[in-house]
Amino acid sequence: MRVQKLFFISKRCDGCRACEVACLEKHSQSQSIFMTKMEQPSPQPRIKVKRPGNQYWATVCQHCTDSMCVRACMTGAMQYSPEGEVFHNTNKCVGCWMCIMVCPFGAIAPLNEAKKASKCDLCKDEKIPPCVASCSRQALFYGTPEEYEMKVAGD
Amino acid sequence: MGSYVRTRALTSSSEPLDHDEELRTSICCLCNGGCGIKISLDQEGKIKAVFGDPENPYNKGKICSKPMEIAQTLYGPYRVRYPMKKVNGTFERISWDEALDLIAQKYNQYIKENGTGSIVGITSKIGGSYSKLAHGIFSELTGLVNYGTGPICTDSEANVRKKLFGDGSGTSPLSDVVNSKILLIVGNNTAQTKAGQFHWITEAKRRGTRVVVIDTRFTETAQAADLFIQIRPGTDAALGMALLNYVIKNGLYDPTFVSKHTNGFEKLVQDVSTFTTKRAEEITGVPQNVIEKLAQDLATLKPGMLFEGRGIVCVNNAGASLWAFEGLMAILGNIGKPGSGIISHINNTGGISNLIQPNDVMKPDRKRSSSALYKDMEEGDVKMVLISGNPCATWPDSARMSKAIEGLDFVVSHTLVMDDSAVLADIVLPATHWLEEAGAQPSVHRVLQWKNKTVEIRGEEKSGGDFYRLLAERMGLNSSYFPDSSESAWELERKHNKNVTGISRERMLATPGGVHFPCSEIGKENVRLFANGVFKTSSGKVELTGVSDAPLDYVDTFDAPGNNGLSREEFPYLFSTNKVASHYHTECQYSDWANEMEQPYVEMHPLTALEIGVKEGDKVRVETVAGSIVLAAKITQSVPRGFLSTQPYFGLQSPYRQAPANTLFPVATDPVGGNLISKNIMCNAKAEGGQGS
Amino acid sequence: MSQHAMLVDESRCIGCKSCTVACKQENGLQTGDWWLRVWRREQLKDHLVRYYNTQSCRHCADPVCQAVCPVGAIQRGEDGLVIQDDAKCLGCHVCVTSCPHNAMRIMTNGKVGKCTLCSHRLARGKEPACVSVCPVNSRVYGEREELLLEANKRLSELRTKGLRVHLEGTEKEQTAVMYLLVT
Amino acid sequence: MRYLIIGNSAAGVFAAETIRGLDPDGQITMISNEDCLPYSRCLTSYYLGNEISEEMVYIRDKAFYTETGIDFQVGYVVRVDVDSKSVLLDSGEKVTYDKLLIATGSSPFNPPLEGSGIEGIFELRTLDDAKAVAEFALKVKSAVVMGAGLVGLKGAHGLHELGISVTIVGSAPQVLRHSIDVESAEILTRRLEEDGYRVLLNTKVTKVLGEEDADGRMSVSGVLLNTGEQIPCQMIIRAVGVRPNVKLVSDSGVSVNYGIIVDDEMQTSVKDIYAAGDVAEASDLLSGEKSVNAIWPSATEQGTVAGCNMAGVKRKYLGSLAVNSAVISGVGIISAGLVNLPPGEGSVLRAYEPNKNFYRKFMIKDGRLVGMIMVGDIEGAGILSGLIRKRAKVDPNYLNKMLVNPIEYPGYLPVERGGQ
Repeated sequence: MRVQKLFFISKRCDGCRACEVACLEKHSQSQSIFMTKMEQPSPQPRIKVKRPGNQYWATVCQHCTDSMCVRACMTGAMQYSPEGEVFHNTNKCVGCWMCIMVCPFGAIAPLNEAKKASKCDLCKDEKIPPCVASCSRQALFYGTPEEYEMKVAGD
Repeated sequence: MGSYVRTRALTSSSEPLDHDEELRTSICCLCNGGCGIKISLDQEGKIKAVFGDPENPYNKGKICSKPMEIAQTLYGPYRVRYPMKKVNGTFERISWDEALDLIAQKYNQYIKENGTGSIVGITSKIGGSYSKLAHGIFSELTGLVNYGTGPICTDSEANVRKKLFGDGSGTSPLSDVVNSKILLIVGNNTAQTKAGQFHWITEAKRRGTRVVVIDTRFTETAQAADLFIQIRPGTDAALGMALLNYVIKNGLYDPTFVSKHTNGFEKLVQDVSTFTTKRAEEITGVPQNVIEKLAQDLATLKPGMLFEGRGIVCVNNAGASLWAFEGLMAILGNIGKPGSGIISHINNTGGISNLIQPNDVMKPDRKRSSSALYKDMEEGDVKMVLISGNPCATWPDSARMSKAIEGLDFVVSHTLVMDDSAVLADIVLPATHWLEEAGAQPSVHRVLQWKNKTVEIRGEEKSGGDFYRLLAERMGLNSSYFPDSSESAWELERKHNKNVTGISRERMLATPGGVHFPCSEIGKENVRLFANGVFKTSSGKVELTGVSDAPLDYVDTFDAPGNNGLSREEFPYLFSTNKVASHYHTECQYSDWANEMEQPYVEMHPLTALEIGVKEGDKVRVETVAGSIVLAAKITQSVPRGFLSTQPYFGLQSPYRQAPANTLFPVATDPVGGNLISKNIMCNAKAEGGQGS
Repeated sequence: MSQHAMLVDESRCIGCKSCTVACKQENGLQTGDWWLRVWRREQLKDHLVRYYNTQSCRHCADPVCQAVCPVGAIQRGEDGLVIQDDAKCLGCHVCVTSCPHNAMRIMTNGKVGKCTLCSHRLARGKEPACVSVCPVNSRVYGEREELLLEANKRLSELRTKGLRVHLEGTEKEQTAVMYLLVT
Repeated sequence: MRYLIIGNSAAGVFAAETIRGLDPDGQITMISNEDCLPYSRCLTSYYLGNEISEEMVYIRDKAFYTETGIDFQVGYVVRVDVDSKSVLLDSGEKVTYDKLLIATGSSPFNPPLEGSGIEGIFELRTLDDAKAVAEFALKVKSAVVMGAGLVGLKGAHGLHELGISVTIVGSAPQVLRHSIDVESAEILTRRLEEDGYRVLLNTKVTKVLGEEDADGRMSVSGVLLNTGEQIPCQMIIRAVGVRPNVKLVSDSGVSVNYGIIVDDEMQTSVKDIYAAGDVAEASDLLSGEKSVNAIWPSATEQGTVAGCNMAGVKRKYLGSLAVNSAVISGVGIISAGLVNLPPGEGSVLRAYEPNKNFYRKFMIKDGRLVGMIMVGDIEGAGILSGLIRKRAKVDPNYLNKMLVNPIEYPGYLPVERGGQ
């Protein structure tokens, strides 16, 4: 099986940030969008929608095939799943920020209090990631590269 | 456990060819387009790449995807490499000697005990000119009756044309199209089926030829044409007859040609007299004014050409349609002149004569039609078949054909790959690919081009030529008749076939694009037939009504063989097949690339899909009186409502694991032309449940 | 300086996919990988308009893929060819989602791949493989100026026939691939 | 094919995994003088400071050698014999190879120091070192760390975590001389001092002072500085520098400069001998010159490239980029590329908020980002190191924006590129 990952299609994004909220809720202790902001330490969204210019851009882990973060991680916390996603074993993470130093997307955030790096884990326990489910513009596509090609590129 | 190195990502995804190696020249033998190809070989002598041959004047370096795909057919896992014998249901490797001895022994036994008619050949894919000649000699020596491509592909066309003009071949080369003013393409998607030669039609169009396509489907050819006439399925004859009627009524035909070169004009006039354009409009769905305009165009734009395809030949009322359209070309005087005539991929170079001493000839002791073959196989009249080809996928009612073959006493398959027919055989013999055999290849341009053997065989493959010669030896026949190489075979052919006498191997190789035939002596060649106005019928004239004793008549496709008597309620749709560019017959489906290019589907109109209740990609079960298969829906407005169409190539033993579309066609014959039908059968379609891929 | 370019004329394409296979063969692509794809398109206008949407790299003068590639694996060279370097590629697929022409392809090795305009063939004075096989001259390679004339000729011919077509890739001096598109 | 890998740290492990992936049947032997699973040297100070358990120091789990089918041997390679394609172990055993990877890393380099023979003087390189320090530290109240580089600071941090009062003695005018500039060093020094460290710069230890205990054993009692000051301590960690372990190739024909010189495929001057990691001198991404870039990401990358080429899959090393990430006294600091521009060359963008420990500096040359330092908020640092790596021209306006928030970099947006 090939890697399933998030594809962000910037021309479809209208910057509603629903993905961020969905991600926050999913990765919060309370599982409540009303409570998350009050949590300590406060959870961080792992997808961040920015508007650097006229278009939106989602900063999110691209699950690179030949990842710089995996090679830079000095603890072995960043590794590839058997399918090829890049996943982060927070137990092993010591917060050295080597991954942050190399990720060219800025998709890994430092959780300073916890001394752990934080990045998209594709919510493998869900059928599709909540950020994708919440995107009304279908600017996020979750699937294998083949599926992307058939459903988006060949569209 | 995860990993830290993804080695797959470390290897490069591309490896561009280097072009240092020598290129070998050959001719593609897939679709009779006669495209020149260049083959580059790797150090092991395997095909590395296939290019178009820029020096070949017929394709000028252009090729379709098929020749590029073939390397994978050659070296793929499905290829048969050595003789095999079925023992208790599984194949075991045996030697050629063993295989030949066994076949010879069985063959002689059946001739002795059951007569020559107990053995038939189903041989649509014998091989090149060498194999065909050897096969012909073998058949004459043993009284073997063969069913070649004719019954499933060309019979209607060849028979009608033979009766009209005295020769079953197309009368003009495709290259002549640049000289014509109007080109009528009927039921032919040449843009896909002969993609490598389609530039002739676009070139003609560029030079001002009006290209008119008559088809049920909005094909790629139609898309490139000046005019597309969408016609209801199976109503071509009505259109042809109305054109005849209109041309005659309005005096638009060529009176000089008609009086000097035709017989039976008056009878033809009578046959079509009631076929007004109004009536044709009701039947065909083509507006009266369009038909009339077309008739006028045909009368004013001269010379004009006709290019027919399987869409009109393999249908259940093909004979009448072909008769009407070819008759129309005749009365318009569009025969024998540059830029006129009929283009066809049937290009017989004619048969050999006076090769076998009369006392060595064995006559078949019974004759049976292609449709009777099924019954005779089932009832035990046929004991043994020699298969070269894949009848279990290419013949109609494939399931019945498979069952019939399985039930025979002894089946031999001389085959390239382990296909649907080979798995049923008792003896499977490895055949050479056309790149592994030299020979003269005729094409749609009515030329013969010589191709050398391009690649060495890598297993124990033998060509049909070698196989039939060796078999004849084992059977104790006079094997001295047989040539022992492609080159000597061609010399023999030239000696005994005056159509090619003037075409030596050297001449073919020295002439770019090859030599036009017939060519009875060196120095001469005939680009098109009947240029002298003399036809090959006994009268020397076009026999306008000689096709049949009965009058030229239109039969509705729903009342024609295969469909007559069926309930429209039970089978509300029509099912047909169409070819695509990536496949040719069943050969290409064993290639990885073809596999990537093309997946089985059934085309249907959006409203038909709505009726059936399926969406794009959903599985559809198509049922006919003969059987049912499941295909993925492809929704397109390029087919009319109520009409379903799929590709005919796939087989259950192929990588596609798809039941052949021919499973759906009952055994029925076009009464006028004689073709087994493989289009326009009444069917029903239902959603199969489950989503498609 | 004379510039070479390729013209892709969608209106002529007959969907035989020769180019796709030729590309695959020439560049030794793995099963499942493509640099050039042909998609069938159908539109209901006054009647059914069908055309083939061919997707391959246009070698833009100002390539988006080059801009977005975080490691500089995609570079437009002096010769105007936009070339992707497999060794540098991370396989992040940002170029894939950013390319306005859907020309970047995800390969089975997880990285991306793209048309090189058969630079290895060009170096030998040959035209790209897809051009060499195209039976209907839907793909043409040659002098940019001549191709522009040819493209404009085809454009006006098609327009007189009532087709809605437009030409892309002419505005920039060095865009290597022009597209005649059916709209 | 017999692959021999000397060294089982970052470069060796990544090379072994790469070879195994590309050549499932090859015979891989790894030789190390440490009898343990591969571990991360960078984590030894965390272990020392009791921040992580020993188990977490290992970068591969117990099944590593068996699952990957690697024959692991303990031994110290004395010499490489190019002619017979073999290496000689200190045990006298010879091991032959078809392809050899030297990934022996580096060792602390200690200049002569008066009084250095006595108990209480440590290095901090290996796990065993860390274990020894940790054990000794139990009876220690104060310590001196010689060297204000990354190893020194991290070692100091480890000791500090154990409640020991630490004095850092550095000969340079700033801490982390090779990785950051003066301003950011000032922030760090201040933070260290706030946390209770004593940081002495421009200072050298000239003599180790010892005292004899009841058993007559000499142990450390303090150090004498060149300033004349005496600092009492019970323990010294020497972290003044490291040298590549190149001894095994001396006189073998393998070209050595500072480290072992390798080409773009990580091959040394001798065919079939490769080198990677801290021992290798590979080309630098920015200057193109050969240099040793002893950091984890370079080691793994070089190991991967070496592994590919050893297994017959051609792959080029793209060049090392000097990058560093550290957390000193809770302040994250990341630098990449050049940390100082030679006077008169290029321009510098700077943002500095001393009271927030926030500092950013971008070095720009010919419109390209060639170096950066981020102190404090380091989110998005990779975008900047990526831009350095990519060597793309960047609009100065964007750089100004990124000085505030690097994640706002618009270069990925199709319409916003190139600064037109």
